Amino acid sequence: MESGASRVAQRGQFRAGKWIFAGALVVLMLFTLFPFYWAIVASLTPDAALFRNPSLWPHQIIGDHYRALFGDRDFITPIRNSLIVAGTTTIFCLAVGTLAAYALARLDFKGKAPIMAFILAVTMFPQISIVSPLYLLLRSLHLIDTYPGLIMPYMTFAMPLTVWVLTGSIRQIPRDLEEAAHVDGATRRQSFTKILLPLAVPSLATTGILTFIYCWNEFLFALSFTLGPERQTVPVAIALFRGQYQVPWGEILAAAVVATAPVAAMVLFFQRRIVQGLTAGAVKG
Amino acid sequence: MARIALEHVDKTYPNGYVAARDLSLEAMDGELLVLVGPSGSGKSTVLRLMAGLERVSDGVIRIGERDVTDLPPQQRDIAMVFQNYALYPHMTVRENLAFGLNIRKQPRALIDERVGAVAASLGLDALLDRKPAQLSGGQRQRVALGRAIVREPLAFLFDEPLSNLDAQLRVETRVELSRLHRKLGATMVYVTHDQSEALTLGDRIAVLKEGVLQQVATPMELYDQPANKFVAGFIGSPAMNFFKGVLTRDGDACEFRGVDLVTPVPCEPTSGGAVFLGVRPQHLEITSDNATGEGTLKGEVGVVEPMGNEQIVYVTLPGGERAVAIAPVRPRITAGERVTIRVRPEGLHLFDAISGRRITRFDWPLTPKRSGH
Amino acid sequence: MKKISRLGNEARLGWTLVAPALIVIGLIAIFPLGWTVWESLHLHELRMPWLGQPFIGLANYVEIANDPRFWGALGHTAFFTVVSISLELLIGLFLALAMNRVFRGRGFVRAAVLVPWAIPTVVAALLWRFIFESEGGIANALLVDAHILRQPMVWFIEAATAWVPVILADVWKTTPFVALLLLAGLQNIDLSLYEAAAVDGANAWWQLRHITLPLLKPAILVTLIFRTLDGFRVFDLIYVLTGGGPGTSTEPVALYTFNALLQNLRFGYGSALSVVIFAITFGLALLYVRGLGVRLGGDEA
Amino acid sequence: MLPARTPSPSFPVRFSSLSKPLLVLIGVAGIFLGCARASKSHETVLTFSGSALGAEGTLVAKQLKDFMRLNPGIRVELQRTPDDASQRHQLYVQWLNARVGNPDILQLDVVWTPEFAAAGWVLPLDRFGPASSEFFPATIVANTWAGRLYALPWFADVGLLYRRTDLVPREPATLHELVTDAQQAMARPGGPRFGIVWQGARYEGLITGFVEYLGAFGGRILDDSGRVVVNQPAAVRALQFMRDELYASQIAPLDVLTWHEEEARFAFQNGTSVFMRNWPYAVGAMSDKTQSRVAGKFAVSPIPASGDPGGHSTATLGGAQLAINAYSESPAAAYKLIAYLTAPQQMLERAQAVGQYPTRQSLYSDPRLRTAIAIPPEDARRAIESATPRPVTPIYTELSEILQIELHRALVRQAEPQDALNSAASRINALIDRTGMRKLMSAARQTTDVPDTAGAGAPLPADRSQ
Repeated sequence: MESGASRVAQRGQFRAGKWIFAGALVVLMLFTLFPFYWAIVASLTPDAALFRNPSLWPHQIIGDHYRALFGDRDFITPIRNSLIVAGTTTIFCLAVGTLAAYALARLDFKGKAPIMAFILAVTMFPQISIVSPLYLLLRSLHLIDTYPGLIMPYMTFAMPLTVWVLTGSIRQIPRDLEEAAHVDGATRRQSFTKILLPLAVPSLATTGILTFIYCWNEFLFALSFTLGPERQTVPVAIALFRGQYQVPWGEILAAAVVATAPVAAMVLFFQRRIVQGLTAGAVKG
Repeated sequence: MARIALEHVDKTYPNGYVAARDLSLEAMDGELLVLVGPSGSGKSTVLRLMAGLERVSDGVIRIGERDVTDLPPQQRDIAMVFQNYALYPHMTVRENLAFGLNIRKQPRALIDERVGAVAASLGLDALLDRKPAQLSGGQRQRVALGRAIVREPLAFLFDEPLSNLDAQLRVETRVELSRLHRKLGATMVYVTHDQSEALTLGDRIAVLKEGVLQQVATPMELYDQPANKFVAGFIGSPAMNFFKGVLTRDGDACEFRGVDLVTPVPCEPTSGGAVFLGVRPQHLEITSDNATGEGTLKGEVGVVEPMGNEQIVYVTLPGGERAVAIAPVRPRITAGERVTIRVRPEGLHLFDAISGRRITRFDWPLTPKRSGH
Repeated sequence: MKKISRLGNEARLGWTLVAPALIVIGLIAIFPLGWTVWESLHLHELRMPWLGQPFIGLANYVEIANDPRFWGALGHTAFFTVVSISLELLIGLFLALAMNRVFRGRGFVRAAVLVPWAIPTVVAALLWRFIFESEGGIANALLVDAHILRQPMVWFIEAATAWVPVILADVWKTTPFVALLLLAGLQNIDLSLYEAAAVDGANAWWQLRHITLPLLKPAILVTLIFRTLDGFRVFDLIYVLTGGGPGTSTEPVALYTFNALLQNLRFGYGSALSVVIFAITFGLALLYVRGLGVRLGGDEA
Repeated sequence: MLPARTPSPSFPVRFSSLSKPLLVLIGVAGIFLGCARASKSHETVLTFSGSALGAEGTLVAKQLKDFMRLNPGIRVELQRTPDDASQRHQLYVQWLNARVGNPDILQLDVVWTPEFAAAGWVLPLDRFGPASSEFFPATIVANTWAGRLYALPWFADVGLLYRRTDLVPREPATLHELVTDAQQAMARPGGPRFGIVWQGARYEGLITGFVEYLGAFGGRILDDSGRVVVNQPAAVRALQFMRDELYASQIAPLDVLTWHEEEARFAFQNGTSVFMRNWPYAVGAMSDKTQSRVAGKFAVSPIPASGDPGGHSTATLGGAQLAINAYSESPAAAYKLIAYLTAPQQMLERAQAVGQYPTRQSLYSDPRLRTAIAIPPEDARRAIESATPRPVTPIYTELSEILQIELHRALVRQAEPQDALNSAASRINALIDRTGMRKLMSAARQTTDVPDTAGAGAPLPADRSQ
């Protein structure tokens, strides 16, 4: 990653435009970070001040919105729901997806290419196209507004995503390690469990993070297949804060900050891995 | 220890690429057989077929007397050293060494003993608790070797094990391998693209080209009696010179006539027609006298590579062809100099221009025990 | 590279391992798709049990063809897709070029741009909605302070101004993803090309035009595919930001379909809309793959 | 808060068709579902669903407890449902479509009753002999479909005109007067920025406001025979008037086109508006001096008529109704609970606890009500009596969606009022055709003993839902 490309480019002729470049980058960074800053500031500002005279600097800081969020709003419930749904989906997809990815990356059989094409095609699926039958299906199974009723639909995008990304990253693990294990006497199962799996742990983690983020952020299915606060996920809960009468911006922003914090932390922490995971499967020049 | 034999083995990939064609080859018990060939010759595939990492399309593979054609690698009881060592990065050296024994559920004590012994013999004692990432290239190489040895397999397979080492280490390891082979008396099959490595290491050498075995022979035999033009050109460095020409017969005397060269050659009953005359650089003598006549060539020196104890001289012939000769350090030859080259009669090889097959045989009576097609 | 297993049962093992994933995908993605098509041929109004569920052939599709709200929604979707993707590609390319260089704080930039991508779209939409609120919105305050606006404006009651926060939010959220895909493409470019060009005296612009962009074309096209398909699926963002308003002038097809399905519970008609969206998406994907000759990675087997 | 219970009644059934891995998955996830309801066999268990937040939640819990004490054989469980009306609606439709017997008692918005009744999802209450005559007639009309009563009104909501008494001492007699009053107040030095604020976002609230203007100009959405008349001149004048408030007289800020109830309240209570159209709930919040700058400086009155001939003062009716799930296993016990909750004592208690207006006429002469609700009971009574339901039709939700869009288009000046209403009319007609509504409604009229209520012209209820 730390390629010398940069050095070349830098040494090269960009010098003249260097300041323009830096300026543009700073503007972009401001553009990127400002909404977060503003959300944090606003979530700590009393409602009354918020609507009278918006100011970039916080004048009076209160924690009321956060207290209300976890008190009256019971924001813990959607967080718990999101964790359960996203967590279960991720774990299940990893379990099933690892097997599939192993087969697609390592085994040689007819139909592999069509399967990969099929999986890629499914990732391009418009979710809305299957909302109606999923709804009817879940309803007939009495799964509307239940955890399985969300986990199942989540598979539609999480499973192809997992398989696709994992296949890409398993392909990058040198094959001769498993071959060496075979020659050393390991069966396929042993080479899988003792060699490939330990080596694939970082890839699994990356894929897991990606899948989790996608599930955590999912909205359409969660909106369509949950009905009440008991099973709503974080995005749905936030979107529907706009209650009977009011738009409680303070609480909405507090919720936004709370919902953003874990993914932001994950992203900052695993930035490099996420980038690799995102681009590994996606682009091959 | 056991022999490894391929009997009429074919290997064709689904995309149509043929890696082995009707290949019969045997590494005899205790022998170090080197498979050599340019890239794409199928030599690595042959090794992987032996290991069981690839399946044959047709034919039979035996290890010892056992037919292993359909056995997966883990049931063949052979060991393999990979080009980039394939050390398990998540395991320590000790665990790497013990892996094969653990898999076979050997008793703890036995494992410890054997790992200890092998580590000692390869000088790995101090490194046992390191991970592969903490080792130098040479150390990794030795761990890979140790991992093969520790299992006491029926045979060893080496897939270009020295190609990732620097020149000096490569020579040292080569010697080490030779010593190891003698000590273990094990059957070894060794793949390399480097003919000099092949010549120095192999009891016998098998030359492959495009999936077809060209010749199997001892190093000397291969060098002196290459079975065809390909082998002749591949073995030996710098490579053999070839001159295109016609072989004519005049009674008992035969004569080669090329563009610039006319020289008498020993006759063969069947010989005649278009041929290549092959001469190793060692057998071209550079003189600055103006000798003419049979066995001489005129040319202009292009490049001279001084090698210390000798010099390699690239000569451009009038027809634009080039010849390479090895000359003693003295006298100094300089680029642009016009020279005469003399062909030494004892170093002549003749190959059929169409089939490339060797068509002359010289006085020394070496008959290949086995040879390719 | 091929691999062996015993007696050719590698194929069986392969299918066995892939089967669970395929079954899951098939059962919850493909089978429902078929069901959608079936539903779309029926009159099925969940709210009106008295109508029954008669088979009505293509009547729903005829209704779509004559439904100005659908055509409007299609237009909005196309508009949104084209505008936002153009901006994202431009800014994304800049960011990718930037992140491909060495400068102090590069790690920070990379992490920072990734955060918008990772947060829920709903949250992004709410942040921008809040910024553009007419009362108390910071955008109005800043624009008035900078004398760009004479007085605070109500962004969400005119189609033209309502698009501003929508597009901004999408650009804000998705450009990082675009930049990452392009960055991956950039890093595949052999550096010696630049070195050679630099030695030959080519300036930065020339390098960009004649080396970077041509070699980046595959990555750009792949990005284009992903983003176009995303654009046609846009839902969360607009649902939260404008709800499709004012009137229905920012309503995309997915939102219209959602309304038909889950607000009005018109399953027949909504399913027909779903099928149409699917067909359009699929057609676009095919068009890209065939017409532009894009090769998607991963099928090296 | 309240005991959570999964709304999915019987989850692990009918799986034979699913694949094994899916089963495993569902099984794993099913663990999270938990909590099967264990009911003791000798008691009847009822599930009550309704608003359960804040003070209202406390009150409901108390009243249910009281009920159980009085009826030892019945246990009532409270099921939380979404606050958002359209969400709650969707939830109910899903349950009822699936013929789920829980919850036994449904809290319906006033506009849902015909839909649920026509679909056969709620039980007619006539067999229990409800005392319909004790309730305000409008609230009964709104809950009647095909001549039968399907729900009992629990509490009433009406649209009110809030006025700054310090700026406009006398309530305006007509809408034109209102405009003048507003302009004069705005013109004063330091006067408020806005003349009037209302709910103009594209949601149900827009319809409730429109219905009031419509009545004020003598227009209707559907006439008595169920014909669409929303594009007739009176309606166009009403819509034009709303638009003029924004662009001509400019007494209403454009912001209202994105506003719901609370934004309007914030504006009014911050002192930035002379008038406000809102529900009674706002009285309480705005009387709090610590939050409100207008505490003690405002009054409410019915929304005035336009002053044009044929127009009359109109308030949109809203509020909650209680109905019995048609699939309930214990309808009799359920009715008992409904009767209890809508009894005078409980209504009064409700008024005292959360300030919601009783639907029983007699309570308005009860002195205790005077201290319970924020405005004089006579005023409240006057407003409720002038209240009209929104169209009483099973297709109300979709009708409303069409109107919301077209009204909003006219108000943001994407379309002229006449064109927007023509478009609305033709789409509503198409809707009526598509849904076989004409047949259904004429059948409904034939069986109606009270003639011509089903069509519901001007009047129609609102609830404060979105």
